[in-house]
Amino acid sequence: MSWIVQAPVARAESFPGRNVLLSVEASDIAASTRPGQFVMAALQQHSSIPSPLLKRALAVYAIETEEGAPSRINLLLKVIGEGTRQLAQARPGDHLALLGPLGNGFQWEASGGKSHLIVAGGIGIASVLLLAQQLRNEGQDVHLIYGARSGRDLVGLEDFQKLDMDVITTTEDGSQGMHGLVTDGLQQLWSRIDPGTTTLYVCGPNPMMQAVSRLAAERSVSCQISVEVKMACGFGVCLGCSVKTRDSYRLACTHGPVFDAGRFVWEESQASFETVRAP
Amino acid sequence: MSWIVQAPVARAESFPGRNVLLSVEASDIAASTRPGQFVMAALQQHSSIPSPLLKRALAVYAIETEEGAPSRINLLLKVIGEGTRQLAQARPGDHLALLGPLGNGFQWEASGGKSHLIVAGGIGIASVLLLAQQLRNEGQDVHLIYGARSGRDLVGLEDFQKLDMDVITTTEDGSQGMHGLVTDGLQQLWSRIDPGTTTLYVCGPNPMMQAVSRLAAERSVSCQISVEVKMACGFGVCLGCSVKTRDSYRLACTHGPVFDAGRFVWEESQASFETVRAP
Amino acid sequence: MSSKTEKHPETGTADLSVEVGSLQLKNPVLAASGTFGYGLEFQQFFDLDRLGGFCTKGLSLQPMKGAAPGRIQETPAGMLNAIGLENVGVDGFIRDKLPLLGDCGTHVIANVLGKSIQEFVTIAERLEPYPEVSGLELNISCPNISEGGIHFGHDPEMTFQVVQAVRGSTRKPLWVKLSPNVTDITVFARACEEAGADAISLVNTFVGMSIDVHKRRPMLSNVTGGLSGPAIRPLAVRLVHQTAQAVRVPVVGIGGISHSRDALEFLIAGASAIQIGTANFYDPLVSLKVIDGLADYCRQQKLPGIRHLIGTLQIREGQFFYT
Amino acid sequence: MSSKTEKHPETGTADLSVEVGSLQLKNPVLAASGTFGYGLEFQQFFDLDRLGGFCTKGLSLQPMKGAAPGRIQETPAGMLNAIGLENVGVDGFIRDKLPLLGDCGTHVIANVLGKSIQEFVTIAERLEPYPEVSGLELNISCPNISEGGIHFGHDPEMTFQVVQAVRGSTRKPLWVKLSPNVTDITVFARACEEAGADAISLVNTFVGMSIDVHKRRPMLSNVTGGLSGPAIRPLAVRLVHQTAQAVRVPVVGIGGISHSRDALEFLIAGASAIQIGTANFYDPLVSLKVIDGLADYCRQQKLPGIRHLIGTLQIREGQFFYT
Ligand SMILES: Cc1cc2nc3c(=O)[nH]c(=O)nc-3n(C[C@H](O)[C@H](O)[C@H](O)COP(=O)(O)OP(=O)(O)OC[C@H]3O[C@@H](n4cnc5c(N)ncnc54)[C@H](O)[C@@H]3O)c2cc1C
Ligand SMILES: Cc1cc2nc3c(=O)[nH]c(=O)nc-3n(C[C@H](O)[C@H](O)[C@H](O)COP(=O)(O)OP(=O)(O)OC[C@H]3O[C@@H](n4cnc5c(N)ncnc54)[C@H](O)[C@@H]3O)c2cc1C
Ligand SMILES: Cc1cc2nc3c(=O)[nH]c(=O)nc-3n(C[C@H](O)[C@H](O)[C@H](O)COP(=O)(O)O)c2cc1C
Ligand SMILES: Cc1cc2nc3c(=O)[nH]c(=O)nc-3n(C[C@H](O)[C@H](O)[C@H](O)COP(=O)(O)O)c2cc1C
Ligand code: FES
Ligand code: FES
Repeated sequence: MSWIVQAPVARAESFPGRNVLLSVEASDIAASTRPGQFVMAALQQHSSIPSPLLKRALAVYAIETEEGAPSRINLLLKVIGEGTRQLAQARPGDHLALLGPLGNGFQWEASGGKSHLIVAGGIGIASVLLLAQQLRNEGQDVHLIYGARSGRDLVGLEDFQKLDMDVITTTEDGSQGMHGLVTDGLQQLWSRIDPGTTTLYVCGPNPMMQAVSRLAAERSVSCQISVEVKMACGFGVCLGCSVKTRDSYRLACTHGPVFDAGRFVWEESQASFETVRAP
Repeated sequence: MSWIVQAPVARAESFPGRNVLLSVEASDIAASTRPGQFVMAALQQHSSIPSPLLKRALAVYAIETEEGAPSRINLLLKVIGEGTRQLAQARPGDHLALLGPLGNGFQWEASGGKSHLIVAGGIGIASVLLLAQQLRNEGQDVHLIYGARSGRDLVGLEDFQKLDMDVITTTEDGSQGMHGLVTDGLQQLWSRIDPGTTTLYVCGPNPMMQAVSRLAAERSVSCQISVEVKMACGFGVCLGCSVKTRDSYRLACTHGPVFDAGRFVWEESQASFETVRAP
Repeated sequence: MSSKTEKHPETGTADLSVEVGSLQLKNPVLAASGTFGYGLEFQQFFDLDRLGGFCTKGLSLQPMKGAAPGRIQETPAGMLNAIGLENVGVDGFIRDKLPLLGDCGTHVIANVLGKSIQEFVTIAERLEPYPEVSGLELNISCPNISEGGIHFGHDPEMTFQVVQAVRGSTRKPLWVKLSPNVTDITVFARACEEAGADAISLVNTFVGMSIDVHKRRPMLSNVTGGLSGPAIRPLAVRLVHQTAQAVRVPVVGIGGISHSRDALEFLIAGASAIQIGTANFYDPLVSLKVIDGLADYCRQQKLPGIRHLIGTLQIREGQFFYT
Repeated sequence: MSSKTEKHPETGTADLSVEVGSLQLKNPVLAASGTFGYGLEFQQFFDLDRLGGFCTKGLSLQPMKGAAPGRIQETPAGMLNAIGLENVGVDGFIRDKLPLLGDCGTHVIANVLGKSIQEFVTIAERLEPYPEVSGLELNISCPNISEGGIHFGHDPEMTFQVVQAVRGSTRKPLWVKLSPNVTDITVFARACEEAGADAISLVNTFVGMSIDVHKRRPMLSNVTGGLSGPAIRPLAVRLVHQTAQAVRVPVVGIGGISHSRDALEFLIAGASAIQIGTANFYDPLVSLKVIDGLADYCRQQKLPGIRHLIGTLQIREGQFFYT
């Protein structure tokens, strides 16, 4: 069940690296979102035809509560093109047209004795905070490896540090944490993990997700990826967001956005999302 | 000579009747605008394709000076459709994309002994303040007949009252001034005017301008009308804004927007502007 | 048709009912094929009985897996798509979707697509026993598959043959959806009429293309795709008007409708009903808003019923026309 | 061509020059006919020598007063126009406009329109003696007049005849501007090529229509008009690509360009140069921005010159194509 809401913007914060956090009043969505799910969002405009025409998919980054009840969702976005530029203009008092929650989120076993490795690149971080929070609530063992171009791009880092979990950061310019890519950070933990009890959850640029998937496959570590695909509707009717899995074409919006990395066919899925992120 | 400027909005005021006044920093335009001229305006947007696509024509309502030099222009607009709704969203700090000044304004003789009758209906008032100010500066005899649906729609009235001139207001609901139409107000002065030395300057809805033109023609009073026409460019290249005069088709943007009422062919000009104002 | 027709007093005062041939619609607003799934996906948002009807995703004889990823691209006030007609197939539809729709209270129009005349006929025959399917809409105009589709839609003789063949094998109302990518649409509309079509649906999408300038590759895996959305509305209104002048069968207007004002343009131009496509993606409630807007218009204009609006465009003498 | 070519160091480092047949352009950006007046109107905004060239408003043999008022209507991301080819006539142009343009430092392409083959020929002959006119662009595609125009543009044989006749009466580069409102554009492009055209310009506007729903009347006095602007870009890119595959003469791409990215799409699709139309209305400086953007792109992509980009679209094997 998804909700269609005109959600008032309660707060808008800008961060370095063209990142923006929007907190919007949407209690129905806030109450029903699972980790890894997303919304379709647009800034409510005054023209009869929205420009850009289509909403944009955004992960639910965090959920705020009021008097104990979920009341607001947080969206964390990076300005890339038309859609995100438009959304980044949102000010308190403006409204977002929202549809959500959408998609299937991450999957994990509530039982203990497992190790959870979250790997995020850049704005991919937006898809994994709810997961980390939930896992920590369950008292599970969670590690985050978070990479970005530079230290100032590591938006949201404190939200994870707050969870009292193991966090490794990597930056391409070496300005914070390890100098290198998330895969370098992963290598650091790699020898210590038990393939049988570890799960990887990955969200970020495709080359990064592909590299991590490959590492996981080599050691048969279970691995879930959250992919970014161009979407027109977000709820399974346009059939525009298909990706290739070993089974067949799958819709990223309803079957995904989280897929089993081992069944994902990168080569044939590329065209769907290679232009979503700016080069 | 027209200027292309990105003009910062200095002030935005809302008035009853969906009227908005925008004060924008545009010293080049402010310094060179004559009464009756206009600008093409759009709210600077963050998308690469503006929506609506085309700018809208707006009269220069007033000119503000800073340390004696013209610095800002005032635009007075009524929200009708997409374009004006967009412009009405402008807030201080936003920018308007402006092109102007454009068109030929009103014409009058600087010599004394003449009587000037300005007739404005609704937002037509936006085109005639500069004229009234200029005529009063020259010490000439100026009368304004200003009609609207209701008293609260008589936006800008004080700006004329300040000029120490004769002002007659008419409202359709009788809530302020005379109960009736501007033509009723005009009748009140009509017996007293000298056709040989009087000029009418008219701006407002077409039925009103047509009615006033007819009265003027009956007594051979010189009459200038400022017409509203759909415009794509505003500077004479699209050829989209033509109206019919006795001479031939004429472009409202470069030959107008002010035309000699006696030479204007209403019937054939209708299609150009009958949908500009909401019904 | 359901008994729920009278449920909505806010539109109840205006008579929005129209006829498309023998089919009575409670209002002229349908959802367009390929933008409304099999109807089920929208039941979470509103009761389908609000609609005049909806068209299913195009059904082929066999299920189709569709085009490779890279299927959509946004464009100014529009979008390109090359879905490649992914669908569950006519049997899958009958088996898995139709039962779930149940008595949904509105007309279900099955949009169908064959690779040959025989396939079109077979699909029509499979659907014939199901009263839940109110009518067929032949898609002879899809620009995104190499066989069938547009091959029929760009040849008047083929158009005639396929329509005639299906006409002979179904008693359901038969609509034919035309391609706008032709020099003279009226030739095709007349071929459909002569072959026994009950209505002409137009337009399908316009062929377009978008290029990734960094990679120098087409944005769509299929290279070209169909353009839809508000951008094409003026083109569609013109084709609907031209066609309504040329044939006696009703025309169903489609293309860029996202507001009651847009729908009114099509009705005034001569459409007996309209379909909403792309707007369902960015505003799933758009159909309801359009229906309410039509009712408001009727009241404001004191129209006894929306049907009185159809084809009422006034053209002054001496005005140019389709030169 | 002027000596001012080297004046702009910001674009100077990237080689933007292209060739359209025998015509050398300093950059591939021209202003499109009907959107740039006779060039004079833009001199207040910038030096015309910045442009690769511009096309004049369509010139007829006699001056034309154009269509009745009600000539334009905005649409989503586009506009309809039915100007009816108001223009000063070829003699008026030569007498009143050409002298004012002087040595404007860029190519002036005279867009011409005749009601008959003979008129086309006569106009070409009148322009022949003037070296300030770099080339002719035959408008056989205007949807807004009842004689001439689109009558030629919708009949390949007529297209061939008019191009051949003008070819015989001018030594200037001869471009032909095609109507996109046809089923197969390549038939017309090949007819032009065979008749001796030096380049194909496309697209002209798409026929569309808009209705005032309160008055139930067409928004345009001409009823229908031509759709232009960003809305049509995907359609134009596709037609340019298809045409560039079909003929050997260069193609000049037109339709909805308002950004360097848009221009790049056309160049990659196979256009040797591009024209900007409607965008001149809402942003008179758009051409300069596009030129600067092309230079930036060349630098970023380390292209030795923009000409190396033309027709470099990569299509993977197995991808569908113009089905
Ligand atoms: C499930 C899911 C969750 C997501 N969650 C988030 C999130 O939480 N936060 C977030 O920031 N994003 C998220 N995204 C991505 C987001 O939805 C946007 O797709 C993305 O940010 C880009 O959209 P845009 O409108 O900004 O750019 P677009 O306008 O779509 O443009 C994309 C890029 O293409 C370029 N481009 C345009 N035309 C051309 C051309 N002709 N040639 C070459 N390049 C061109 C643009 O300049 C830009 O760089 C998510 C996506 C999905 C599917
Ligand atoms: C020289 C000049 C000076 C001007 N000065 C001023 C000024 O100072 N202040 C001012 O406020 N205005 C002024 N105007 C008018 C202004 O330029 C706008 O044209 C006008 O306000 C309407 O523009 P819009 O974008 O708001 O409405 P638009 O979006 O252009 O719509 C116009 C109307 O048409 C309706 N409409 C849209 N589609 C349809 C359809 N299919 N059927 C029926 N109706 C439809 C809309 O709902 C609306 O009511 C001036 C015009 C000119 C030419
Ligand atoms: C993603 C998508 C898929 C479509 N699939 C079909 C289809 O299967 N069969 C069909 O006849 N039309 C199909 N269409 C065309 C629409 O039904 C409609 O004719 C077209 O989009 C124009 O209307 P619009 O501008 O309102 O979208 C599809 C359109 C889109 C955007
Ligand atoms: C108002 C207007 C007038 C036009 N007049 C002409 C003309 O006289 N001759 C011609 O060949 N094309 C004419 N065109 C077509 C343009 O040159 C161009 O082909 C078309 O507008 C598509 O480009 P665009 O989308 O960039 O505007 C005109 C276009 C517009 C909008
Ligand atoms: S985005 Fe429409 S089906 Fe997935
Ligand atoms: S508005 Fe373009 S010529 Fe007047």
